[in-house]
Amino acid sequence: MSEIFSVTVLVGILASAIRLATPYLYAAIGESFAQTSGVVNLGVEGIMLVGAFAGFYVALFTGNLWLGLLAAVIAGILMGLLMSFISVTLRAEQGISGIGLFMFGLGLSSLLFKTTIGTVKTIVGFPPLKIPVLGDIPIPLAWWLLDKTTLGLKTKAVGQNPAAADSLGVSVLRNRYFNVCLGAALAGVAGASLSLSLVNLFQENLTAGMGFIAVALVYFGGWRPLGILAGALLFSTVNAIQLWVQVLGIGIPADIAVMLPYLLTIVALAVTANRARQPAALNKPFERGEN
Amino acid sequence: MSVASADTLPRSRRLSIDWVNAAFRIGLLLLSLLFAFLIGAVVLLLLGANPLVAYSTMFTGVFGSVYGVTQSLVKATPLLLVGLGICIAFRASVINIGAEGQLILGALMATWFSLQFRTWPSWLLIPTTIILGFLAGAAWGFIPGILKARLEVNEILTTVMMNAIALQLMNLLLSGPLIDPAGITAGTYLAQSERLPEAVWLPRLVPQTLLHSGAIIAVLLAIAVYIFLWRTTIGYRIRAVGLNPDASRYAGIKVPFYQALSLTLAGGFAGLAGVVEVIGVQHRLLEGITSGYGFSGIVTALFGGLHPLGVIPASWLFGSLLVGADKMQRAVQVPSALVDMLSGLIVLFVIGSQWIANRWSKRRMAAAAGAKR
Amino acid sequence: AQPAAPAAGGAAGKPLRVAVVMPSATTDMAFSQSMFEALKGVQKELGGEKAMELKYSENMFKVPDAAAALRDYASQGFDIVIGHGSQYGSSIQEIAKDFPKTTFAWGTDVNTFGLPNVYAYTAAAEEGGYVNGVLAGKLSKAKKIGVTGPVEVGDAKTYIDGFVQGVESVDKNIKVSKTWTGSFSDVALMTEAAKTHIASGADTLTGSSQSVVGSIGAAKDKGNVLWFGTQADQASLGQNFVVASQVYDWNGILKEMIENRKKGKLGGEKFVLQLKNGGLKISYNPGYKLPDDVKKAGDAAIEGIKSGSIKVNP
Amino acid sequence: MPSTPPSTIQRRITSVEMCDIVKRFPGVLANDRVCFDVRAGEVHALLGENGAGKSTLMRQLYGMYQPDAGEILIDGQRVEFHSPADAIRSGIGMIHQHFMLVPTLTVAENIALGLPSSRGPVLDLDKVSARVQELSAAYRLKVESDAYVWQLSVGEQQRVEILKALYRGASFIILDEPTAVLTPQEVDDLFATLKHMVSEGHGLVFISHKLNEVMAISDRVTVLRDGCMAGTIPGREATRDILVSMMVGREVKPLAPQPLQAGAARLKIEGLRAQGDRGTEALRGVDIEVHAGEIVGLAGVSGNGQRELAQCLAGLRKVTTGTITIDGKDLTHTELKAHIEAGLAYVPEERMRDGAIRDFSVEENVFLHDHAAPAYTHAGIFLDFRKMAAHATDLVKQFSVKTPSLDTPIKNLSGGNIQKLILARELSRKPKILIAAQPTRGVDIGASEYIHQRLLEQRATGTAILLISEDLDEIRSLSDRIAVIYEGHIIGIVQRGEATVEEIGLMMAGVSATHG
Ligand SMILES: Nc1ncnc2c1ncn2[C@@H]1O[C@H](COP(=O)(O)OP(=O)(O)OP(=O)(O)O)[C@@H](O)[C@H]1O
Ligand SMILES: Nc1ncnc2c1ncn2[C@@H]1O[C@H](COP(=O)(O)OP(=O)(O)OP(=O)(O)O)[C@@H](O)[C@H]1O
Ligand SMILES: [Mg+2]
Ligand SMILES: [Mg+2]
Repeated sequence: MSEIFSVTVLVGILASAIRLATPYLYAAIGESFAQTSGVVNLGVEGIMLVGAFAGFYVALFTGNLWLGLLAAVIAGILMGLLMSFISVTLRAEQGISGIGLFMFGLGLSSLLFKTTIGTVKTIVGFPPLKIPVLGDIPIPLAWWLLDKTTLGLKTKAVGQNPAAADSLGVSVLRNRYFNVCLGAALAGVAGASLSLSLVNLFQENLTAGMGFIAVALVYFGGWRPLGILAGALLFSTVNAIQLWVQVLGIGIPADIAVMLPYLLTIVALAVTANRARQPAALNKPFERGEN
Repeated sequence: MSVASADTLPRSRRLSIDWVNAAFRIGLLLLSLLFAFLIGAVVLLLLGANPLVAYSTMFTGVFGSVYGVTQSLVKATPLLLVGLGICIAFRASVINIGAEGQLILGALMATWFSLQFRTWPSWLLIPTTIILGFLAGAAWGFIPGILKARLEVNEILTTVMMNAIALQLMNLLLSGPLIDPAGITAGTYLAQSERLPEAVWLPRLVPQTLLHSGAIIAVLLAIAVYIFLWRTTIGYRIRAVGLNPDASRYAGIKVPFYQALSLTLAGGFAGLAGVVEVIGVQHRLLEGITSGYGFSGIVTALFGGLHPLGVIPASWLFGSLLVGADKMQRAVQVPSALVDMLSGLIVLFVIGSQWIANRWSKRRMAAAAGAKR
Repeated sequence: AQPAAPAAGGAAGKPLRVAVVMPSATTDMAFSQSMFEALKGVQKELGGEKAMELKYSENMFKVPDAAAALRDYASQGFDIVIGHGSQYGSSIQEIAKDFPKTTFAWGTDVNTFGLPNVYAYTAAAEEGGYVNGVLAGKLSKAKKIGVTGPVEVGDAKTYIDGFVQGVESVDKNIKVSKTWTGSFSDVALMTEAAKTHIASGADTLTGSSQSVVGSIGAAKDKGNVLWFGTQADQASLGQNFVVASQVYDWNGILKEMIENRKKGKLGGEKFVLQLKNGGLKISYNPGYKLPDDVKKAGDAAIEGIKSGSIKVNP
Repeated sequence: MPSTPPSTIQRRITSVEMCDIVKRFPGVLANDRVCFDVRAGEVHALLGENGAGKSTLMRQLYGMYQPDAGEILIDGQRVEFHSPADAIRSGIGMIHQHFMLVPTLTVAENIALGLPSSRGPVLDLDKVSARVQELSAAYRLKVESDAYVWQLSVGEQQRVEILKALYRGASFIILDEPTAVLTPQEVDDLFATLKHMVSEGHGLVFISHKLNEVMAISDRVTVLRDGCMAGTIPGREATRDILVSMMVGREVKPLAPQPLQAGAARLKIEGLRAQGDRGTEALRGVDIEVHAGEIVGLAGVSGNGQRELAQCLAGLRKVTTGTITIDGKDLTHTELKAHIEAGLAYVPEERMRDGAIRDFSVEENVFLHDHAAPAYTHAGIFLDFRKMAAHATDLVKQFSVKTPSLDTPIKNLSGGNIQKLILARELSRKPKILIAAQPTRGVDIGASEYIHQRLLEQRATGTAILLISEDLDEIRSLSDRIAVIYEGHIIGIVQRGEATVEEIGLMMAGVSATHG
């Protein structure tokens, strides 16, 4: 048991946690933008898959990782446009649009993978910690965007009281399009962080549910970048610890160890009692004169 | 606006159907399906398959045989059950993403219990198993419910996490306590339980098909949920809480209690879906038992307008779509991913078209208002 | 259902019609892919599409859908219908009764339900696991070996149990630690599990399921870590560090079924892929220079298992 | 008047005309060929009963809705506004009936929302605050620009709304019922500001249900009735009777309350203390008694503890110390349910938020409390629709609630009718004690009169009524005794007719009265 407190292990846990957190972090920060503007996008998983595939495909055939990353961003934005069109322009129920988007993304990425690459191939990806992780990444940027810019102000207003924003001439539609697409672009990056850095390959359903966890982490983080960072790190640190617990053979059944990150995330939220209120207009399509 | 005359305040609870509106809506629905299928046709052509063959087998696959029809009902059953739970939760303004996990719990309970009490006669074993499965799912829904009620922990977070926990719980039980002893003897260690005693199998409705009496139970429950939500005091409170928690609180309704209750009930219905999958279709617990019904059930509920009676046709439609799409895949041998993609597109287009329909009927009413003066 | 029009008549009259239903994708680098490729191989041997029609349904992890597919193929008049997933057993048992003239095969399991038209097949994954274990035990300098798997069931379990026995036969002091990720598809977590083993000092890894491609990637990143594969030949994923793979070769049993059917025997038999009957093969990676003495130990283990002098418990 | 401030007008408009405007909503013709015009330097009042179409007309001028027919001319030029952005650009501002503020943002952020920043994409809130300070000094609109909007009283929120329009350089400003939520003092302040704006060349549209205000400030008055024009008259010709007959088409009699026949004390509040939402102490020792058959008016500037007091009485807020007794029964620490059972009824201040469920039908809203009562259920489980419908029809008839049907969602009713229905619901429960908070806020004159009548009738049956209102006229005409609340305690209680408006106004500002 004491083995777990050795330096190797602690360093290992830290490195693992940061690696594991990366996709969650990008996806959840992206989702928090969409949600701050009032749109729940449950399709993050689908966007991540399409992003992961697009990034991998381009990187594989051009040999250029940066082009791959760009492709992932573009693919993400295209998916974001689809989501915005359905849920913002056509004001469809957001939960269902998101699940539709997830199914579409899952199908599209698998279909393209089958018809273009066809089998598991690997590439040499970004070194895991070189892909901008903690320093020059989304957290400070997201914080700055939300709290220091006119765009962030509009976004918060549109998510809290779209009628008020609208009455001041802010285009609710445009703002939501922008934030959903920004979120989707980040989900694309999250997908690419898997296929271009962490696992360096693409496979059907590569994300295996990460997109949904990312959405949950937004609630954990109370729509604040730092809260999301805390949530993603907590989740992935516990995950890293449970892997070490298994490797070191500390007698906990594997299935229980695997449950721990999920369990502790719930417990942490219950205990720390983060009572952040969700954006008041979350999941409410806006129509002038209706609200 | 006219003042209603004193003793004849009109009541429209009597069913009055606006046929033009209905026709427009159905037309729009078909149009959006057509649109999705057109995109599918392009993809099929790109894959070198004949879209006409594909779609005609899709259609005949569902409607051309008893087997196709029953198969879509088999798929509709768990969708309907999950959808009913989702209806209750959404009516209380609670978002339940946790049907997958709740379904697993129902299935686990049904498996454990019916194996444990395999000697019981059918008339006793089946109802007890169903009730216990419901309770197990309900317990899984109760946890996020009580966390929301007592500690204001967001239910989306908890239900997503509880899905993962339920899955691991099933893994744990299937690799140990519930594993099929035959698999151990044979050295295969398959992730499945022993076959359940025949006493617990739900009777089949049509021989040589998988259609089982769970389908009837589900439809009856849909009617019961409708009555529950619109005709009982508890249902009234659930809807009040969902529409305006503040006013409900001012009226003395315990808002957290009803939110927790609705999540618990939602869990129970998802648990039932797990039960019928186990005792109606599989006759044993297998990994992958949820078949993603926990998610497609949400879509089904929303397609059904979050109305228990609406979910009946919605689940049948959705079930047919899934069966037809598989059939198509077999006929033209395209990757199954195409089916996922197509279903996603259909969901997106159908849900997107609803707003157009709503706006159209509003315009029509407004125009009618103008004509009245 | 309408029976599909039979393919244009070949030289030998009607072609043999075979359909397979698989739980994962035909490109999973593991269980489904091994069967699909074997079927295509047999098709080629028999003379291409004119001699054998092959239809497949993949990603059928939902059992009711698989059941529908199996029944559909049977009612379309396919000669051999394969349910390539242990979860399809109940469905096969029911459907086979309704189509007594059709040959059904399913696996991995050993139960034919006493039906004359059902074959069952399984793989003694522990045998190849043992051989891989012997090789790994000899090659691990750090005397630390890491195993990554999805869930401790099925051939993921039996392979790894065999592997551990193989390692122990070489040196009881070698530490084999196992991690289970709880998911067949979570590549990222599998990768991280492998990285954790490496960080804890392991220099040799193995694992099972379609998500081990992540573990292989982790080994590749590290550079001096060895990998042992199972189910399919994974040499293509690592030219210089994949030592050997246990390969499931369904070819033999498929051909045997076809032969039997020609002779009028529709089923009622179980097949086990073993080293002895050639169903399991240890495929050494030519790109990895295996020291002679190690190879000898491996071959000795193979021979021992074949002859029965080495007993591996699943 | 302060020294002439720099004019805020960016684009001068001399006239705005709306011609033959038609606007339809599902089931409603909200504006039927309405003509309306405003000139620079005048206050044009818009009057009409609830649902007459005032807000709808103005929202079209502000680009929120597009007219179905008719046109809008600015300085004689035809314009088409597709969104408020277009209207703002043309120099039109609007202060909405329901405030359009984002509670989670600060005052400065609310004001800066949607405006370009001097620093490009980056906010420059300091500059905004500075300019807000200038404006608030010039127009005597005191606000703190760093405060969050949720921390502000309604009066302060109103000032933020006006500042928002001024900050944008609006030349024409529409004020949709700006005084509904203000105290007399605040109304005076607002009028001073408005007069100053007019003198600067602003054109103002003023909507109100309070006729004396309309007569006090308007240069012209236009009256709408049921979506149609009832006419436009010069402000100086407007009298109460003329306006009322234009609006309602009948006479509305002032009230004549019967003398008091008060019985025993029904509601006793002693030394009540409670926390407010922001964690500060909102009630600091409140003592009031309300007797059977008596109306006690609780006057006070909003934010002095009225809301918290009402919530404590209703059992919706925790009491720190002190006692609440109803008919001798201690209900200090019991839950809402016990209060309801003890015979307490409550008309909440925020009727749409706390008093009704927008998407429930009229009938369903009637049964918010009593849906489980044996009289309306089978076995206490199943709702008995026949009895429910009978009761709801009864109430709708008795209180002349205008509704197309019992199944109409309540959100489709006008504010006055919603309020009548809520009052009907509460009174039908035969309460021993009624707490009515702002019962006629935003309600038109006809409906107000009706509601007042009902309250007096209820009093005559022996109910103890605590009337919480910021409308001093209402308080003075209905109450047997008037209690004034200031900073969480009762600063004085006076008998009807014992104190002038000015004296009560002083007490509301915290100056203790000599009366007892
Ligand atoms: N602070 C900012 N940072 C980055 N991009 C911005 C920023 N502000 C605006 N943009 C760009 O402007 C585009 C429009 O977004 P925005 O919400 O500002 O709408 P807008 O054109 O200003 O319309 P409106 O003022 O009516 O809301 C976005 O796509 C975005 O690229
Ligand atoms: N968005 C809308 N959809 C449908 N009907 C509406 C809408 N807005 C207003 N109405 C209806 O139009 C009519 C006019 O409403 P409006 O709000 O203009 O009245 P008002 O004169 O401002 O009343 P009040 O004095 O209560 O504010 C009412 O019958 C109202 O129910
Ligand atoms: Mg109005
Ligand atoms: Mg702008």
